[in-house]
Amino acid sequence: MAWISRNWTMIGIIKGLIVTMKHILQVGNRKTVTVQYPYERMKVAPRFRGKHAVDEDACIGCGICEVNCPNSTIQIVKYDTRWFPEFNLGMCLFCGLCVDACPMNALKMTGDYELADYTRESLVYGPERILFKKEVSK
Amino acid sequence: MNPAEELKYALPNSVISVGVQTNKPLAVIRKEDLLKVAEKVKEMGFDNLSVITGVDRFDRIEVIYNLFSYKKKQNLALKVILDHSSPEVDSVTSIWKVADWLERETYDLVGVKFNGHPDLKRILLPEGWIGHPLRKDYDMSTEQFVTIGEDGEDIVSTDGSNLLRRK
Amino acid sequence: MITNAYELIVAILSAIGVYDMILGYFQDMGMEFILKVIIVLVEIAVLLVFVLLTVMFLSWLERKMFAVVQARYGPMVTGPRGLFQPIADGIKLLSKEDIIPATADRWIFTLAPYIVFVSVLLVYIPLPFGESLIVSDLRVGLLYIIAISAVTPVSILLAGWASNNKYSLMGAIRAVAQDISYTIPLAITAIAVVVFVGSLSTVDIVNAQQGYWFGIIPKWFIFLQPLGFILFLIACIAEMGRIPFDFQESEQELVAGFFTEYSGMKFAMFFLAEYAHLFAVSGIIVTIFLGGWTGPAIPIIPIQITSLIYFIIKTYAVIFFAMWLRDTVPRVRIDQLLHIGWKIMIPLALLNLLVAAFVVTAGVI
Amino acid sequence: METETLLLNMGPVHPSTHGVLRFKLRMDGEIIRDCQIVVGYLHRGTEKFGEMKTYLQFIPYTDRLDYIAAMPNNYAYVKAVEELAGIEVPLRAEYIRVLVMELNRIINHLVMMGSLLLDLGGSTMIMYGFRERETALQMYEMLCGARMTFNYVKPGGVREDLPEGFMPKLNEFIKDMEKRIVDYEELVNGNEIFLMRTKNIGVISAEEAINYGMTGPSMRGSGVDYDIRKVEPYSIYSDLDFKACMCREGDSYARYLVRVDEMRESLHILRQIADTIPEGKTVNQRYGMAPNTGAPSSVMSYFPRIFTPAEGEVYSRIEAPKGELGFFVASDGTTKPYRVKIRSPSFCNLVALPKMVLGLKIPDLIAAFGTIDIVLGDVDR
Repeated sequence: MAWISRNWTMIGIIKGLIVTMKHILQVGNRKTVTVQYPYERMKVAPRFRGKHAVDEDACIGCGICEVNCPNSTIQIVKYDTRWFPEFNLGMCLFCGLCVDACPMNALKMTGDYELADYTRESLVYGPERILFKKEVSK
Repeated sequence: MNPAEELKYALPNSVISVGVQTNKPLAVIRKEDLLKVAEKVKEMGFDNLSVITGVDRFDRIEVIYNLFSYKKKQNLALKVILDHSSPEVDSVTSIWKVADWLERETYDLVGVKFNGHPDLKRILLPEGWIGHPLRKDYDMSTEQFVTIGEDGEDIVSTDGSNLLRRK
Repeated sequence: MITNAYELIVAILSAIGVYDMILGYFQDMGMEFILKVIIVLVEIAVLLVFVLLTVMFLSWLERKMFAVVQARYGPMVTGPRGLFQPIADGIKLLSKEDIIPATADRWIFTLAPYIVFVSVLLVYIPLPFGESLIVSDLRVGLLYIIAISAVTPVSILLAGWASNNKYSLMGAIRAVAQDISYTIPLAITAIAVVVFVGSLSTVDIVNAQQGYWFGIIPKWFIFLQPLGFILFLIACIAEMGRIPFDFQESEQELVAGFFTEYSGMKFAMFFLAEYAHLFAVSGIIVTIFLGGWTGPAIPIIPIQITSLIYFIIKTYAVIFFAMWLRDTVPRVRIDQLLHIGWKIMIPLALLNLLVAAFVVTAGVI
Repeated sequence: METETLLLNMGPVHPSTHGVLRFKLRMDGEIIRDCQIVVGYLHRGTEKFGEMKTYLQFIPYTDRLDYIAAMPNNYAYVKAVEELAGIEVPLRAEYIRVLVMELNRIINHLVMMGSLLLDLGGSTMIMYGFRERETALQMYEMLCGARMTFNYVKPGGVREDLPEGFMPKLNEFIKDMEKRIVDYEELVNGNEIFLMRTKNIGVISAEEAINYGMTGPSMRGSGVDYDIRKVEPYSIYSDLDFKACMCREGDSYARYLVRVDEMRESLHILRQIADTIPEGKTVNQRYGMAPNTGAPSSVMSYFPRIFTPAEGEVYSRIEAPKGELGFFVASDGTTKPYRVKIRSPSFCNLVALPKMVLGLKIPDLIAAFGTIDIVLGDVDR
């Protein structure tokens, strides 16, 4: 209470009002920083840890990623004739330990982060949804 | 002379042995004398109780008190060894207020009973939870379901009968 | 001389040359009063549409300004720059389930939001939007406004009590305490103006502010009573329950205050009332201290239109200030608010009244 | 007049409890006569996870403790493991660790300032705080690919070296931040209403603060000159020039001021690191996990080693943004810790809250609670 009687000039509030007014008038480099999400997206960094991708040629299906996963996200399943990891992204921590562990450098994490889905089952990303073929440079 | 040895010198009967906890002096205390030792230690300047850890070692339960002195900038760890079947030790709430929650947490997760604690009940888990999760023999396979009752009390069941939407 | 909106409508109809015809038609039937009722209904409809449009625009403006201050976009999707967002919100609120808690007092719970809205709407009656643009020039206009404002806390108390929720009740009690303690400085400061004017009629107050001192400074009461203006502004913001004085709904303490339990259309009513109140109170500030609809006359354009424009510009300036303040400051505490009200505002308001009375009696102005 | 006290249940779902905390308040009108805190609604059994996962696998879980500032959690656990196993860390890695931790301290204090002001009703500050936080989070994204759950600090080093373009961005951030802090101070510090709300609210004396186990900025607001970075320097803090910020009053405003000052100090540290960061390896190859970016031919040199620290136990603590964050790790010589105990600053700081708010009003409870700065993920673990 004493504060009001001592600071009746309200200099602090006026200072604050000036700060907000600066933003209203956009003085200085105070641009809008948010983005209109569904219409424009922020660019993710190259190291971004999003949905996994498995190099079809390099993967040997050894299961080291499965062992290293802290949350039992990965299971090795048979696809066509070979064994590939299957990711249950509903349980994934996106920690990147599987990528670190892959001895063949076949695993990577893409910048795909929009993974929300309607059912838990559709969050299980089998080999058909994560395999990719590395483009061979000529 | 490190604080553990100092303590041994001051209370030779209460301190069973002196050692190190990696880089901090450690004194193993007789469990009956914990309160006495705690008072002595507080006198020695250890005014901050950092943490109380309960460790289940199958045949025994260890409770470790990590202390720090703001005045002397020294560390000290106290250890008491309790029976596995009925782990009971005196509460140090009267000496360090922070022990209130730390002891409740240890009671909750490890199952150590602190005698003289003003309000010894579960803190992180709901009242009525079966078992103490950080015991090594805790049954991990049994699912337990928690809901909140009419008066805000916790209701725990193992078969999901208390859930609104039955499993 | 046209004095209110009723006469203005009659004058417009006569100017087009249809009034006599319509009047004759109704006189033939012997039901002249029906015409009067119809005209009054038209007035009400115009006012209601105006209030609703204002509320929509204000809620958009508030969000947009909030966003600009905080370096965000605000509503952008519905309509150009999100201008139709309030309509979308309204449709959403209308289509929501109207929940009445099981333990609530059903009748009072349902009634309260409507009392709030109606009591706010009634404030618009003696509000001069422009030269002769007034629903009714009451001779006790200012008293009427203060009296009607005092109905709002009653309905808030009803809402808070009927919800049967501790947060609602606390919010309602706070709202009542706040409104009671701030209506007094509000009234006393307004009386200081009345001392100058010698009339409680809002039209008279505006007319007293026409003209200029030294040919430049408009004869607004803000220049005559700067202290009174500040006190009145603070009291009005408290009366409206906006930050820094928004205890009735202080979200971080009382969840949503007295309308915690409300949803759907009833919530929309509180929402409407809040912004309608904002405009009405800003209009009152403009009327009493900022010269109302007065302003330099522009040739050719009829005074009714220019005065309306002046009034709206001034009102939005006050609203802008209220929003700007809301963006900047945190909320004071309830007991601090009461302290400020009783121990600072009221003595200062009395002092202000004393000085005003002295000035008038001494005949300085 | 005889009055009845009102039992008010604040939370677990309430706008200003920062998550799922529950206050059981006994109110006399608006005055708090008794305050009980109920926690545990966010308990996830992190300590049990620690016993079930290997040393490396547990690091991602520490991210989820204090999710506002996860890097110190990573580091605190890794530091305990390193002390237990006696692992050396290359100098550059230490510099990077301190860099990311101090950046996280700034983020934490920005969020704290914002949420405090939001609790008090001023909603602009949080957006300003989040605007600057966004820049920092983007830097984290460049660095380790995640914005909040980093999993970046590893035993023996850090996961990846600084990416290209990180240092210029850091310098820009430091320069920008200095201007912005002035903005915040103008917006908040002198604001009379803010002063009315926080001065002499939630006062706790130095002795009580120590006895109640408060640590970090909350305790330094009471005038205890104690900062683990100073008292028990870890990593490279002994080489850096900074001071432990302190205020004597012990009220909410003091606790707030300490944090504003700490942001300045952190910026100062960041500037020193940006100037002096050495070149070299970022990981101890013997223990650490190098990023898997090499050609398949170099498989074995990048293969992660499994830890088997010798039997023993360690309690290691750091100065996290919220206070003393300690990890007790006991090893039994296998690949998994025998016991992991987390001494979280939020949990211990919360003990003192009922003491602070007795006799105050609900709005004061919120002001005091906001300045203690807790995160429920850290309290409930």
